[in-house]
Amino acid sequence: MARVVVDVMLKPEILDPQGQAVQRALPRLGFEGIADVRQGKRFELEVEGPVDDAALARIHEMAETFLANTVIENFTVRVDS
Amino acid sequence: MARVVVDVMLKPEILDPQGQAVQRALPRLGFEGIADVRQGKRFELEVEGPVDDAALARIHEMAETFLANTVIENFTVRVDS
Amino acid sequence: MTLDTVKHANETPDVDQPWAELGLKQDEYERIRSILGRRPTGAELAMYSVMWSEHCSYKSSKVHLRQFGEKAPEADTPGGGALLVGIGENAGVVDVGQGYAVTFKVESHNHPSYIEPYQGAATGVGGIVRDILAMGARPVAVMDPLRFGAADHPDTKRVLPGVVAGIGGYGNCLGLPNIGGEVVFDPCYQGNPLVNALCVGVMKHEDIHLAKASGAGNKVILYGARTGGDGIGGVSVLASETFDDSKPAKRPAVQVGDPFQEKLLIECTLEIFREDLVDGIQDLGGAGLSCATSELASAGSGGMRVELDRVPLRDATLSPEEILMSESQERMCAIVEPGKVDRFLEICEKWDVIATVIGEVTDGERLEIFWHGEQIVDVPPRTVAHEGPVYERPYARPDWQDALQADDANKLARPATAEELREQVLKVISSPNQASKSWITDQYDRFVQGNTVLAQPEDSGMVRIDEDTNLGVAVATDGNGRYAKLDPYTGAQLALAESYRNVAASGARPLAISNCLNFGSPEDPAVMWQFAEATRGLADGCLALGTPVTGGNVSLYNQTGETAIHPTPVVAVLGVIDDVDRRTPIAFSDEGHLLYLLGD
Amino acid sequence: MTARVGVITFPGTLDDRDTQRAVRIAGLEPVPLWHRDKDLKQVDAVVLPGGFSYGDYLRAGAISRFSPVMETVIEQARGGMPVLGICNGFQVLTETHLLPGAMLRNNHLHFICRDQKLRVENADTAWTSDYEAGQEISVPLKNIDGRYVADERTLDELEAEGRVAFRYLDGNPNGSLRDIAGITNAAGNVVGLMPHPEHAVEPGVGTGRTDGLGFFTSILKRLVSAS
Ligand SMILES: Nc1ncnc2c1ncn2[C@@H]1O[C@H](COP(=O)(O)OP(=O)(O)O)[C@@H](O)[C@H]1O
Repeated sequence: MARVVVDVMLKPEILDPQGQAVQRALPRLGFEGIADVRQGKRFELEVEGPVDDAALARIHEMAETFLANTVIENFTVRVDS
Repeated sequence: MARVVVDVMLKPEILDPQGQAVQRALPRLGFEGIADVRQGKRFELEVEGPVDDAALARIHEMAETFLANTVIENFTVRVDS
Repeated sequence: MTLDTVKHANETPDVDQPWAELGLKQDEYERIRSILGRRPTGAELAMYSVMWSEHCSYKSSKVHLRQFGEKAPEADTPGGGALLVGIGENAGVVDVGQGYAVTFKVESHNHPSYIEPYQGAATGVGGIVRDILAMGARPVAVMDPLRFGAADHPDTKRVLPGVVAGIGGYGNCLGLPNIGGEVVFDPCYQGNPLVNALCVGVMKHEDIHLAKASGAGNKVILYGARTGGDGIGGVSVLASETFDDSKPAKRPAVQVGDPFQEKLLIECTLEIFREDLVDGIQDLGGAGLSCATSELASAGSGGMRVELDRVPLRDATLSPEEILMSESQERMCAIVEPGKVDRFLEICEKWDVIATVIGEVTDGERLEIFWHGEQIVDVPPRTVAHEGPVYERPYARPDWQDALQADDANKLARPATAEELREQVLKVISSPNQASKSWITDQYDRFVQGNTVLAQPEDSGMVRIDEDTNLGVAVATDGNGRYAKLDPYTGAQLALAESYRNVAASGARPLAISNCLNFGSPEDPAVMWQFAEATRGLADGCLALGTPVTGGNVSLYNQTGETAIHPTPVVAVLGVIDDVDRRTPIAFSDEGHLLYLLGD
Repeated sequence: MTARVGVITFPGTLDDRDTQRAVRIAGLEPVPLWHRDKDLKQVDAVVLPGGFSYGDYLRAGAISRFSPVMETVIEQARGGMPVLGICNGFQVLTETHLLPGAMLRNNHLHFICRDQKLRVENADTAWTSDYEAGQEISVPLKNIDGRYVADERTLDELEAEGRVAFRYLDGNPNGSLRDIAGITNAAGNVVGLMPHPEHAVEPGVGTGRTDGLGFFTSILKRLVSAS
């Protein structure tokens, strides 16, 4: 079975309170030099059958309508190799 | 500035109700053929300075002690190109 | 791009300005020009446009809302005598005895909650909580009167869970018990759900704070979250325009709430109050800095000078106009004497809250805003904040009203057989409007703070406000859009009476009311008539009951295309109880007790 | 001498004042502790209260676990000082590995608030000695990340050593493995649970029950008899 990964991240202009909280904590833990942190979601989909263009198009649609909230999020779809 | 991505996923043996809820909803939305869905976290770190082996080692440590809870989660670190 | 300074505006009087896109009418734009004696700068235009929007200026509703003041109960009535701060401030304040004062208010976040249910509802809670906090009070409880489309409509499945998760996600994270609310399903709310949120706060009389900037030399401190591109223009576009299917959906950047930041803001602000470090304070909500600076300056004495480039940003590319209009959440603005600034900043540092001195109170009369040393705003603050346009919108009883009223329940066929009767009873009790609301209320923390005396499924929510004396307050919210559509005057009174009874039935003495008036477009004379009638009914009802209106919120343009929602005035009644141990819950407590029916 | 119980406030802690109240009602002296201070002000025991410290961002308890105060708490807990973690406090304790396992999102994915029935499985810990083993109590449960998980070996070990301190009754509210509501370390001084005993200490508010008071009277007795 093939695996397709959909990464969903908040749009750059949207506040990411989680990422900010993580970034602010890093220096306290002794990790310097990280200028910014954004936290998003990663979906791993196990696809039955071939992952051809048609399948990817469907997954793209799925990401657009369901996995991501395109009012505030962007997403990318890729085959995991 | 370079971007490093840390992906954190629940270990395979840990129940992932979020992934399951997504997977169960798909057929209702007209998406067939997805055998399994796992949902995890994706961190995008903007790193100041060079992303050399030393920097990656530090980020690895950061993931191990902080970004992931290795009791329940696995993680991967990679440079985003 | 050149900076549109005041000087530049003087030199280029004939530049075309996007007043229409910003929601201003031609005559409103002309009025701005005549106030200023020149064309406004881009920044000034931004400020006027958001502040003169329906949402911020109440331009259509103001003439009707005046009745709440004019018909306010006399000082010798229980409620009239209890009023410490009335309409016009962030929220009204009532005296509940023992040196305590209570502030409460309902607000709407209808349109944002339809676009992005989770964040829309969450930031609705955040906004009303900051209003209460700005009065000097510790927020102690929230409530959420909600209205959705048909329970089985697919879009309700998108909107309702998101709204509930957003209210819970934000309120639970702030540690505010949710002590009640409403859930009503009706197809009229399908494209326009109503998400109203109420917050109650408690303080001592001497802790009451007002939104005003006085005392030349006092510093203006902006504290809380950094400013980003959230909801720019959202206030005018989202709250003042109708959703129209034919136009492409307008989706300005949605505001995202950070309840963690808000919790820090609450604790930090309360500590600042405890040390008596602020002179005036205002939360940043709709219209962001435009609103906070102009309202503070307008309500105080003297003027204000702001260095806008000092505002901490999340997005360095924001223009000064955008910074003025941004609706980034979790921010407050305080006026602080110079000698107290250091301590103020220290407390903010303690709570990890960013705080920046962005300006000071001047002995002039103008609100002046600078961007890297160049002046981009020079306005009389009252003209922005308090002397906006006022409309006497035409209103007329709709021609369908008579037919609607005549079509009453007496015309319906009566059940003729036991079977029919059974069917009808089942239909009534299986209606989503009668069903248990526990799927929703179980997602809200009702125990946090350890003072909750009554919450769901009780008639009113009740919290203890003094652990030693057992003093408490009760709040209920009610509204009935179907009834208000049949008769807006009586419908508003019905909502008032129901809410009043719910408070009284729990053992508390009703003292004051707040309301959220959810209506369609004020440009429709039929809607305007509903609004006029409902406010008149409510004002008359409050006078009769001796309970003053302490404040509230008007939400207009609730409609899909041409179709308005049912007129939905939601009324919240606040009561006081001297000893919460003497509350009356709804459940039967012992066998053998008798049932009485009161009233006819 | 009155026994002093420290109550830590992290940024985003919600139940610190409630916990102080519960401590006071039980006859102990509550001492507020601040996350940035390593100093525990010579308290005899510490409670990590509920809430959403750091907004539950990253993972519940994950950021608080690294605060200065926790350095001292971890050290002293290992030395035998009684520590109780309630809800978010329990999450912090698992993140520090003072207690095994981890807390995950409820299996139904919703926040849940209800009066929860529990069985006290272990009445020999510092915080449960005023109960009897097998006693059933009801205290409020309110969380979204309340699902206790650990690997099978750890779970078997917990069971074998009697370290499952509380178990959910009348339905598992969140998918916690083996209905675990709370656990203790081997020494019995560190206890964590998801439900909120501090919200069940007064008859007039909340659920009206006082089943949670036993946690605080247990520690009172322990501290007074030790002194
Ligand atoms: N959205 C809500 N949020 C919080 N509490 C709610 C909400 N909706 C209903 N409730 C509470 O649930 C209980 C039952 O509500 P409801 O069935 O509408 O009763 P009633 O018809 O007596 O108002 C009341 O205590 C009410 O305050």
